[in-house]
Amino acid sequence: MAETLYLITLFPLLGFLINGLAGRWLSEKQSGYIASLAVLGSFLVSAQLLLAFLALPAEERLLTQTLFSWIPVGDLNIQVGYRFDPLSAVMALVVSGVGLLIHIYSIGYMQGDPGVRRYFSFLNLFTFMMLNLVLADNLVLMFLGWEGVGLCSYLLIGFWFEDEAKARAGMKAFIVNRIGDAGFIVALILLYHQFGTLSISEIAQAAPGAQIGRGFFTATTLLMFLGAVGKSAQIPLYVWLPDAMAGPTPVSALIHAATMVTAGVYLIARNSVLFSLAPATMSIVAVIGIITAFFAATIAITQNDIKKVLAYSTISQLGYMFTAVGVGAFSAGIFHLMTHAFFKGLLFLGAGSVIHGLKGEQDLRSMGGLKEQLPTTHWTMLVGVMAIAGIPGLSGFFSKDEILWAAFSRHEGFSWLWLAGIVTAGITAFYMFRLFFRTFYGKAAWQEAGYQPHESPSVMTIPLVLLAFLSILGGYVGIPAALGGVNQFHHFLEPVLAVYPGVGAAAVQHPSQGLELLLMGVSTVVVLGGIYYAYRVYVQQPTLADDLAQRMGLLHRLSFNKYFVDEAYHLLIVRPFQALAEGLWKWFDIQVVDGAVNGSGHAIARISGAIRRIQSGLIQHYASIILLGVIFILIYLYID
Amino acid sequence: MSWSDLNSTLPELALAVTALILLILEVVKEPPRAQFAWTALGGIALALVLEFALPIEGQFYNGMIALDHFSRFLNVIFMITAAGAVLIAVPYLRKSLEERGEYYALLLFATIGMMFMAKAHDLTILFLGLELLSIPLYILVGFYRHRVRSNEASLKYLLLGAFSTGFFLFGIALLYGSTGATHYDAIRQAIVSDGQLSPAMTLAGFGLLLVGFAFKVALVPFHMYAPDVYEGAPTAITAFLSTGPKVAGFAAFLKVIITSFAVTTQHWWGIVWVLAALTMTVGNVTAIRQDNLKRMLAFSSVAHAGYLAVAVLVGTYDSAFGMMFYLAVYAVTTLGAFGVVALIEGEEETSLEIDGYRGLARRSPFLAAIFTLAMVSLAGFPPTAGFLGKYFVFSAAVDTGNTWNIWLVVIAILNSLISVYYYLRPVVAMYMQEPADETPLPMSRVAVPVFLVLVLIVLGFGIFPMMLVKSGVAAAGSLF
Amino acid sequence: MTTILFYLFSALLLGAALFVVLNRNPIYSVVGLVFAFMNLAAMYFLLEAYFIGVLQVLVYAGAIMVLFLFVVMLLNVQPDRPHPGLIHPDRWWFGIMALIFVSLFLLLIGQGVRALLTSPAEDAAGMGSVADVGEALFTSFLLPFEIASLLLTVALIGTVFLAKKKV
Amino acid sequence: MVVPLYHILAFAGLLFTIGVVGVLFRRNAIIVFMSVEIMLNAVNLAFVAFSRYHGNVNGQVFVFFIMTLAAAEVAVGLAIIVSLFRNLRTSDISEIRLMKH
Repeated sequence: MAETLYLITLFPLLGFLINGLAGRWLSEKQSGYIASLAVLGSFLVSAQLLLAFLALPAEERLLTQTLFSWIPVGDLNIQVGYRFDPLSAVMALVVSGVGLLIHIYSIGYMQGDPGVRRYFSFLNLFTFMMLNLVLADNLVLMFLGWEGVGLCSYLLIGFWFEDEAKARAGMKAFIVNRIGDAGFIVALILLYHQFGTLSISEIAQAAPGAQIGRGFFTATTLLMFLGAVGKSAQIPLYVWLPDAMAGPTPVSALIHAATMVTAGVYLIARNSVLFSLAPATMSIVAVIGIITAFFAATIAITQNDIKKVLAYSTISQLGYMFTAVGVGAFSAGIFHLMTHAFFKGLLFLGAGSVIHGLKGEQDLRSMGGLKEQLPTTHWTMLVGVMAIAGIPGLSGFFSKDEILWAAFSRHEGFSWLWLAGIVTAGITAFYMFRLFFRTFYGKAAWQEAGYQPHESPSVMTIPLVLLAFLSILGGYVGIPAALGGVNQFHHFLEPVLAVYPGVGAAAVQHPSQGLELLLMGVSTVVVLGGIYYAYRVYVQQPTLADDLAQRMGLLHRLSFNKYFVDEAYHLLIVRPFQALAEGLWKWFDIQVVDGAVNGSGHAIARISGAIRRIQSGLIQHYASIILLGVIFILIYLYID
Repeated sequence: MSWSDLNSTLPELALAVTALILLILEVVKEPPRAQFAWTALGGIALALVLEFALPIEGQFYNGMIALDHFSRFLNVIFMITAAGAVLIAVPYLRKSLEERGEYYALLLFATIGMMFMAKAHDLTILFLGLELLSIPLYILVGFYRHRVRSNEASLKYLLLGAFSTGFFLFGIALLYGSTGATHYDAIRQAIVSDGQLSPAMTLAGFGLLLVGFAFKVALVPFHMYAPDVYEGAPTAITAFLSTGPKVAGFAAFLKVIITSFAVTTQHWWGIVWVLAALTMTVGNVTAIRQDNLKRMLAFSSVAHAGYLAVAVLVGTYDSAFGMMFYLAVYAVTTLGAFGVVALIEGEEETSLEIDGYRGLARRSPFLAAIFTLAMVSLAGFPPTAGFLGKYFVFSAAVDTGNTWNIWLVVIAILNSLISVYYYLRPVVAMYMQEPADETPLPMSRVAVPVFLVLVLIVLGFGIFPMMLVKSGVAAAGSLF
Repeated sequence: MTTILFYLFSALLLGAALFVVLNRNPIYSVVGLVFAFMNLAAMYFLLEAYFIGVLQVLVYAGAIMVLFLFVVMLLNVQPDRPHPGLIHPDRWWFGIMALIFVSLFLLLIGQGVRALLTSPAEDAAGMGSVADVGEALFTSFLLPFEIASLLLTVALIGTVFLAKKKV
Repeated sequence: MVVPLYHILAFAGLLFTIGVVGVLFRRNAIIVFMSVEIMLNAVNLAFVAFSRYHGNVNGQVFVFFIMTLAAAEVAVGLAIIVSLFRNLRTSDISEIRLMKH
């Protein structure tokens, strides 16, 4: 059975190679079909393996396949291989399944774009990298996938980077992510140094019994979490994700909603053993998660770009997932990851369909009343917003409430996590329905702009419908005990996840049923309240929206301007960095040579002038820098 | 002198004779002069055969040179580099109608210089090898006599090179004065047994010696010449300039430090630490702002010098091995990257800006793919050999357990992550942007072997590194 | 007597060198440098390095400086124009750096090296003869000697190539 | 002759520094080059003094090689200056800087 494991990643790699090398001889359609078929292959293999799994007893559900040994020198031996267990099975299915639908959708969406072959080849490459990330049994291979998806993301955004401003945004995304990745690498080095291996399972086996101080685990997990924060766009490294929306919408759906950005959550779940040994890190994860969830949700309320709303919503939902893994409910986090992939993929694709229908318009204020023109998009989007809002019976309800319950039942003064979660759920319901109403109901603002909206072709709507079904049904694999279910999802993942002392996993098994039901009721009421408020503001009395904005004054302005975080970043990080780069660059620059400084007698001007004039193609300046270096060396030796 | 002495320098002799033959051919032959390159390659091949045919180890010429796995490993790198530079030069020189025998002859002389630097076991040979490398390079940088940029680069290189040589020589003088010797082993002996005139003088001598090396390998703040010289030199020479002297400089630096000055590490490690940190940071941060590919790669090579300085600082067996691996990969990758730049370059030094690379994937898929591979390896992505090189060097530093070393590695990692940005810029331009004109780029077949070697080493040794690892380990072993 | 002579030559040497560096006229600089090298040769004689002293006169003061003079004449180099203002602002910094450098150098070297020149090698007089140096050159320093010959070959090729007018 | 070794080294150091000052101060490439020669001669002086002190001829042999280098370097350097002069009609290095930033 294990022999077929490599096929999962091989198919997308082949797709990438075919489209990348032979793309010029393929028609647009053929290129899209090949790419989709490649992902379909991965999906079928994963599904077949999963089905085989279900027939096995829980403890036998593990497949490994070593492809080859890399650098077998001395004590360093890196086995490049894959590991298929319940956790990676779920991830592989989500990646290939949702990925498949998005590939198919792209055939319609990208029609007529000159770069379509390139687009599909990179989409396949991304899928390949992402599958490597989730299937890796070794942190090095995982890191390869981790960097690879970032690279593809950058390339696919870069696709649309025609102008300087967007290119600069791309640079921002890039550098922000590098900060996180540095954390990951340093964690790898520390782990290798300590355990002498980078195999995930070997580390997981060795860690609990090892005679190592808590500080080590706290440090390594914090560093890993830094990587996760960057990749999954959490506070404080989230600013890049909204900018990444410059890419085409299916890319946003696949990379920036359903798969890549959830890699951080997966990283923590995959290394749940390490994280369980570091309670301090766990608390930080939970706190950062919930703050991000709340914070991003409040920004989403006032955004007018449909994709930006969804981007902030993604950040917020990722915050939920981090809260879940932070309180030790790893399976709940993965559960939400999965349902989120369904409904957020659906929402992005739906938004793409709207944008497609309006010839690229993304501003909510130019939409409205599109219900008639885009019927399929309308009702599938309805399912999506209901699912993300957490209407009982849809997938988002089950996963979100499991997280809230886990947060609530963790008695270490963490009930406020639950409270914040509930409030965020209400806000989420409000802004998602705001988006929904402003798009499909109310005044048809697009008429003034002269658009002729039309429903998308069936190659785009069929994935929408399928995702809508998944958004409804996806939750039923994990019905909590309080509602009479057995939470099969949790039991399926249980063997590969650590049990975090405290509540977390244990609470799911022995709930005080009445309390859990009560909490569900509360959250449902809050959510319905949010929806009703959105209905009143945006459908019943559209003027209310402006009143509200005025009455909220400062708050509205803060939210609308995303709390000025971008500006702050620009001022505190990007600007100094650019200034440094520019400074060093100017340093060599000649322009100021004899001008400004010559006449002035000011000492300061002279010093800065001297620094600036060290610049410059002039041999004397270079020689004087060499002399400075010599002086430094001699001073060091003298002091020593 | 005995026969074994003569044998120990046969490869150098073969190159020298080939160079002289080339000079004669230059006078005799009429254009077209394709034979020049083949003659030079034949000489290099002969030298390579001789290098392996004579399995000799030990010290020769009264201890002036030492032959071992270390010198053999590096000599192979040097000869591959020289052969690559010859192959790149063929199409490049044809563009400017400057196909001349002197070019190849000087290239071979410079190669002899590098080989002596790696073989040197006495400061006299080190000094002469360094100069035999430098003086041909001064001339080659100014090879385009009619281009002012080439003249200017040559003058800058020569004046600053001579300036730093002054410090280097004063360093040797002080070492000689303090220890009474120029032989590596004798210097160590004098330091260990405290037969020095004054320990402070020895250290000052070492400090000034370091200036010479730092200049040659372009460590900040001794790097200022590098971008200007790299930009002004003919691109085929830039390819050689950014690899040969750097590899030779680092190899000789490492050997001197490990054989002679290992015991004094506690007195000077801070200097190398600061230089390494400065070098990688300045190199990377400045490279981000460069639009000219030659300048960008110049700063990139400065940054790589910073990473390599980490290996020198650590100075353990592991780090020496890491450096051997790194040097081999770095040489081939950088040579290939500049080779692509040289082939793409238009007749009057056009197409050197990043805009010239727009849509290259469509105009020449092969060159674009090679360039991408080189960039990915320089950036240190797995599974390329560039990643392994960094990995070996950095993990050797971490393994010492020294906090300062670990901090340096953290700085290095941050830097190499930032560097990814500018390495990907040409890749994005090549694959993601539309070309200004669609005409396919004519591709010279002569340079293809260079690129195949690049693929072989970057991917082959990236995925199956054992062969290179074994020879690297043997080379590092000779130093201890 | 010889001691006094040595200090005298040193003073002249430093003075001549300063003159080379600080006067504006290139021709004067070349002549000043020849004078400085002559002084240096005299110091080599006093240090009993006769062979090197002879070489200093023949190679440096003779061949090399004539080459300089020749190029100065050939290019018809004019005296440096004075800068606007009395002294170029950068020169202050350069001067201060040079001062720091030389004081550091003297401080570092000064640690422990108070030995008299004559102390250990009293009996080695005469080792600077042509015979002694020549013997070393062709026995233990044979390989460096050969490399030096390559170096001169390279210089020859380069000079001809670079300075030739037509290819 | 009774001269402390330290004094000769100090002379060599001062001479070297004068050379450095020349490199830094002068704008004419030829004079800069001459200043480099002064630096090399300072090194030679140190070598000869050490050779005398150690009673060991190696230092003088090294000086011989430095002179060889100086000759080679001067020949090549002046050739470069001449070829630059042909193109630019100047040997003033403050006017020779196309490449910067």
